[in-house]
Amino acid sequence: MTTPTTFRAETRAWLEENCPPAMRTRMPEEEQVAGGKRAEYIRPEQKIWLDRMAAKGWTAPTWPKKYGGGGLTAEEALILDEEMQDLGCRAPLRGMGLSMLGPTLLEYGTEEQRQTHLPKIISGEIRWCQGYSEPGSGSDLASLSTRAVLQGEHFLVNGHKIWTSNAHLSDWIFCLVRTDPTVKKHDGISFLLIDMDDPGVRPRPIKLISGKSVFCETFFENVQVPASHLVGQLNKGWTIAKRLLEHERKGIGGIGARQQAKFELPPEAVAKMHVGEIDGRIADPVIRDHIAAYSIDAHAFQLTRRRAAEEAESGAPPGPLSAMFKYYATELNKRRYEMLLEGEGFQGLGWEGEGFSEDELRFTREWLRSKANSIEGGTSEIQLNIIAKRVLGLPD
Amino acid sequence: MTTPTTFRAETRAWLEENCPPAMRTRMPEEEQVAGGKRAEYIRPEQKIWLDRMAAKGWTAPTWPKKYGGGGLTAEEALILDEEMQDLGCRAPLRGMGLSMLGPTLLEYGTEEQRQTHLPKIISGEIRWCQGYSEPGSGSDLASLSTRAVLQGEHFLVNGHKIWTSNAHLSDWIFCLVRTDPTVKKHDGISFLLIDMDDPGVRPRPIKLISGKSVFCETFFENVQVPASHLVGQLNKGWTIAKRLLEHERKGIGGIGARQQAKFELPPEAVAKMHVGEIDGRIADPVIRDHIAAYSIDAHAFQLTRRRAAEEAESGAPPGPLSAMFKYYATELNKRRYEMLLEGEGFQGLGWEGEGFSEDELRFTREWLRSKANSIEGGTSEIQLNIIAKRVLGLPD
Amino acid sequence: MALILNEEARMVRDTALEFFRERSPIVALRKLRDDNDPDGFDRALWRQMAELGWTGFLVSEDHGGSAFGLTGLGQVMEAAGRTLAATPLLSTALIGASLLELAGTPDQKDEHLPPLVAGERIFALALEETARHAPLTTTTRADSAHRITGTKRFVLDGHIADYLIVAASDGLFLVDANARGVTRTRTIMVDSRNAAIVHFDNAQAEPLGSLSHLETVLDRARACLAAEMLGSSSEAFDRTVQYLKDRKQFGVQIGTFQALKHRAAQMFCEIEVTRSAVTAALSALDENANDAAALCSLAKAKANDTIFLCGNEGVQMHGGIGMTDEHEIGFFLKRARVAQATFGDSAFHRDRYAALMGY
Amino acid sequence: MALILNEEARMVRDTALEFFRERSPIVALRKLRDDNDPDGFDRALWRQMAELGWTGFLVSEDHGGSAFGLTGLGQVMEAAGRTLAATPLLSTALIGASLLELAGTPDQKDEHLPPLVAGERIFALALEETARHAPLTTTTRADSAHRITGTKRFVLDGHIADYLIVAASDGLFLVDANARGVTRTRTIMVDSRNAAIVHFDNAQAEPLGSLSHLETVLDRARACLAAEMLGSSSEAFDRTVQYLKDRKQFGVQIGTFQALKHRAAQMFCEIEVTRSAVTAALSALDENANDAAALCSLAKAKANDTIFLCGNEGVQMHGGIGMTDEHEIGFFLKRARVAQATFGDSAFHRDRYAALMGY
Repeated sequence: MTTPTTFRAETRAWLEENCPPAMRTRMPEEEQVAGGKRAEYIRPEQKIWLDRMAAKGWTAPTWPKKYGGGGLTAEEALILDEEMQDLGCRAPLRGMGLSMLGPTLLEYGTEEQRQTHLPKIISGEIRWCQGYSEPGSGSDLASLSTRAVLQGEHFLVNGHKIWTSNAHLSDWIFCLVRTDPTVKKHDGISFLLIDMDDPGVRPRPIKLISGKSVFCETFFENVQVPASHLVGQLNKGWTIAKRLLEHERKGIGGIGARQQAKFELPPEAVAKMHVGEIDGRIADPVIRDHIAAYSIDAHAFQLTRRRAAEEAESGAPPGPLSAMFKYYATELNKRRYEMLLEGEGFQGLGWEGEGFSEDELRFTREWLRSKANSIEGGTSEIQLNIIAKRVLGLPD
Repeated sequence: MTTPTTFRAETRAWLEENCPPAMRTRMPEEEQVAGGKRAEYIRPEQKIWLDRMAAKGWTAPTWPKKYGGGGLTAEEALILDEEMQDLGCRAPLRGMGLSMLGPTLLEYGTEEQRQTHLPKIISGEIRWCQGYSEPGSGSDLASLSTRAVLQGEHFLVNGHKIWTSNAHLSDWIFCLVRTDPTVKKHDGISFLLIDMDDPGVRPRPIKLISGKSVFCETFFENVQVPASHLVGQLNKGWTIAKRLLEHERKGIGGIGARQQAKFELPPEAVAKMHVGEIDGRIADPVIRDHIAAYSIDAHAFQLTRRRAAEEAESGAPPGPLSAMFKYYATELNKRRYEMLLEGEGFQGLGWEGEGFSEDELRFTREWLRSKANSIEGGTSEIQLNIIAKRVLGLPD
Repeated sequence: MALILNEEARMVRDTALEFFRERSPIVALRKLRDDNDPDGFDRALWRQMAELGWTGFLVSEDHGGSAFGLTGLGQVMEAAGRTLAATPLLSTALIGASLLELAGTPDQKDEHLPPLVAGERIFALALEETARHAPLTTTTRADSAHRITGTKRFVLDGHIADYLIVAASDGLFLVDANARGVTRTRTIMVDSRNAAIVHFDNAQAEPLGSLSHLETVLDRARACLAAEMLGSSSEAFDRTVQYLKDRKQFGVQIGTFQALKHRAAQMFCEIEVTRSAVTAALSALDENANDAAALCSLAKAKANDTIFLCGNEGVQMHGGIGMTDEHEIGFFLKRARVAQATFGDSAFHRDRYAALMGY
Repeated sequence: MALILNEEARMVRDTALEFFRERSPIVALRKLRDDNDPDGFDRALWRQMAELGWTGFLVSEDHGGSAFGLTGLGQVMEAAGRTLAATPLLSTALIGASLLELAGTPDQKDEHLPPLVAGERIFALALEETARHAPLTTTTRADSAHRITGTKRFVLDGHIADYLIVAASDGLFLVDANARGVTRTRTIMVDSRNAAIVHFDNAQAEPLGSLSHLETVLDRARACLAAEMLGSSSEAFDRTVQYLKDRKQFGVQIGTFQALKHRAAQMFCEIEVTRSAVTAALSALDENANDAAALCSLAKAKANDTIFLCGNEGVQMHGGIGMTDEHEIGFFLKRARVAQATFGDSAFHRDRYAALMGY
């Protein structure tokens, strides 16, 4: 067995040799790699980097080797992460397959389901999206009404999902569907894997206030899904759904962590640029005070994520504290963009075209996009409900 | 009829002639005059000033002349108030008779009750206190359990009230009592006037965190109350109670207004003293910014009280907007003391004895006392509930 | 200082509310945006506004106006704020008219005010040079022949203006926007309203009085912009409260949830105190009161914080649907950011308020 | 930097929690206050603490200590914070011991450290001269014969100290608290803890090294005070959550009200992130890490804001009963105010943090 020190040294050497220089730069949103059949690689290095990492299983460092994962311990995975951050390596692959479905299949899937899907997630061959919310079921997710009726060897699925992230670019979708409408709402839900090649599945992009379309509405019309694509037991999908949400919250709670902080302009740098500096300090003491207040909270939160990582036994599921991370991380990220725009002054008000730098325009869009952080993956209000109930034990 | 201009001139002249110089100074808490049989006048001018104002009915400027009130219009009362503020005249008399019971008797009392009680309130002869809350009935006031049983010509009262302000110094108490325990909680409450000379009424002062005892617990043991002391109809006391609460909120909403702003040290002056100044400005820009943020809110709120006064038709009852005034005024007052203590630094941490000025010690006590502002007279949470329900029409 | 509107001002308000609701709902702004409209505003609408007399509220009767005053114009702007109408009210009816009235020569007034009142001539104030509101510092200068050189940014309505009023180090100047040496670049803003960067390279100008008028007019602009922001805040809030009543989750209206109720009640309070500050500032300006400047900073600071609150809570309480471009609530959030920065953000006005109050 | 406690530190924490809960509950502070106890602390309790080794956590083994370190002392202080125990931990076990260890001569260490560790000698730092924490400015001075003249205020444990450590313009000095020329006036503080004003009038002193050690020791004090404040915040919060479960109004536990739930959940989050900051600061000090100073300002700034929140929300959520002297929740509010001001309020530490971070 390698010691942590050896592992760190070996990892470092491997990364230095294998991570192309172009993949050690700030990653614009449009250069994020999410894989799938329709993946487009703006730069050839993206694909090279993905393939090299996937070959080692390091797109999914802690997943078992038998499915193509890295088989690392939690400690080794942390070392890999730290070394990648230190070198500024981009994440070779992202997506809901890695962050949500994979851990769920590892916990609840059949061996066949794992063997079918995990390797393709790890390699980036298949891109997944999430079919949870519906127009009438947002915070009250369990009230969902998309129907799946078991007919022999198939489910027949009809319904309408919303906020299916990048559904138009995805190959498969994991869905919550109602399989028994006659019982209490939590007791009639199942968790299905659906191939989006079926012509009955129609995603339609939604334009956001940021001008981007990262979400879709997705319509299901008489979609036939093999019964073997059911994860867990029939009508027991809610348990799986909640666990998957914990993974989602934990993922969102890591906002900023994975964003290669190395390449990000911190609010203080932006303020220095636009407000000016005196003796190396932001010239306006009030703006400086606001930024320090934000940065202190952000720093303390970053330490809290580290503390939680140290506390967590390897492989332990995220649990209700994930609600705290989701809540705090998203509220912080919104504050961060408010700070950035406050620092930029008039230069933070541009939408497109002349008069603004690329970063300035990007910040404006990202500022608007950040407003969704406290809505998607369970609103801040839902997270606070969860903390109150499940952590503090306050009564319903 | 006198014009407003004439009224202002005459009022000014009368005040200048009749308000003793000693009554144009900052009024320490212990020099507030609340009247009653046990009243003690630290300075003779307090009694002279009270008697002169009472003789004109100006302790209750808008109450009808026939009860000894001033008979002024709302506009004239505002002019009187402005001129008193301008000269720095102390309020000659304060208390729950003037601010709460009087308006309630004018709306709901019998002619006999008005003739009996209003003149003695106006003259300061009788001091009143309020018997509303009970240990088990705070925000949920209507759940009160102090019982009054009608036996022939008398009610027999037994129970336990709390937060009866200065009950140990008061002569009479107006009380909410349960007269029918068999119906819905709001439908079995009556409003009674009780003479505290009865030996069955026992007030016991409560020491607050500020070290002062302005509230009592009051115990009622087989107290006999003549049936004629019932205000309004039997079991219809809740309507009266709610209206009286509106008067209370409106009164509390005026915090700061009547505090003779003229003599108060504003937070900026305190900050200049302890933080220092540069070119006439508070030396620390961050503290300056905090104080300006508070002062802007306080100023905007003061304008809102004026606007509401202008909007109100004379004599119109306060209504649900009183909840906003109560909420905003008390939260502001708490902030004001936080600002003061922030400005004072170490000098804001004294309790008694050497090392601190009188003002500094007073501010510390008042800071602690201010924490009750958002609890007494209905908590801030209750006020927000009222606004949401009765102003915004949000559903239960 | 009057804190309630008189009969005339109420009539103006009611007319304006109906006008914008009917002729310039938010869909009009969306259309200007999606069509990449080169003007960025609706000239026909502007002429109708002129016909209603709003362009002449700050112009004397001698020049075709009504001198109705700031309180009246504030009502119009508050109504415009409710539908986020993109108009040159601020640049032209307020700033242009005010500077010409206060600083213009009789000839300048005769030449410019009648077409301004008629809605046929647009003005823009070329003021800012840095990324933040800094009215007292300018490096733009005029030579002895009144030729202007310098660069101005965030010039509201700059690219559609017929005349530019330039704040230079030695006074105010009037420049034909199409004169030689003037280069205008429209900037596309997040609120889909008009602004431009304007370069002056020895552009011929004529003097328009001293810089001393600038602060007076900026205070007018701050108060009226605060009125517009109050309108936008109120509308965002009203829509949000309605959504809390309409949207059901967990089998009940989401407006039954106490945490949302309390936040809504707090927003209500903030809007109410902002309204008082705005009304007081407008009234103080009309009366030339001593505390007008402090009240204008008060109004702008409160309006800034309140529109921030209402825009953000509006989107959050609308949930996912509030994040879509299709829904209108997001337009308020975008407008909020630009309005907050215009003519002084909250920190600027807190500092100015403190200075005016003697600390 | 370790963010979780090792086995030894956990044992210290558990021992300390039990110790203070049993031997110094809040009623002990109340008694000291109500009896106008001249010492303002319990000497017997202090000796028991010494027996447990806590006074020697920052003292080397040569002088009877264990050099267990800041993380250990932080656990003790956090536990003390839970019951608001009034002890000379900060003045003596932390500041006194640290300054003697870092700045003392071998003779001074030999003379003072053993009785300090034994709980038989109390030290106090005479630092502040103005109304705000300003460690770098002092007008107190020593003449060539080491005679001190000046006035110090807010000297924690000043009136019970056996020796005073004085920050003068030309270095640190050790003064016998009963020496001629030393006048001590105990000040009665809102938190019922000990402080004094100390006048020095040509009081004989001996040098205790340069001022350069002061900042190091102040950072230790800030981190450990932050640990104490974390304990107080946690306890106030726990009691408040319990009250939300116990108190019934409208026929239900008030903890069912969503607005209170959300505020409680937000407090929980703030306490959690404060805990991380405190643990990181203590660990960084123990490791002499480069970022220790920034982490100490981080910890104190967060602890300030969190104890403010928990103290105020604690009283508000307890309602009327929370305003009574009889109930203990108000003691947290009072302690919060003093602790916030001690060794730098939030504005001080935000500014320092920004400076250390390069802006």
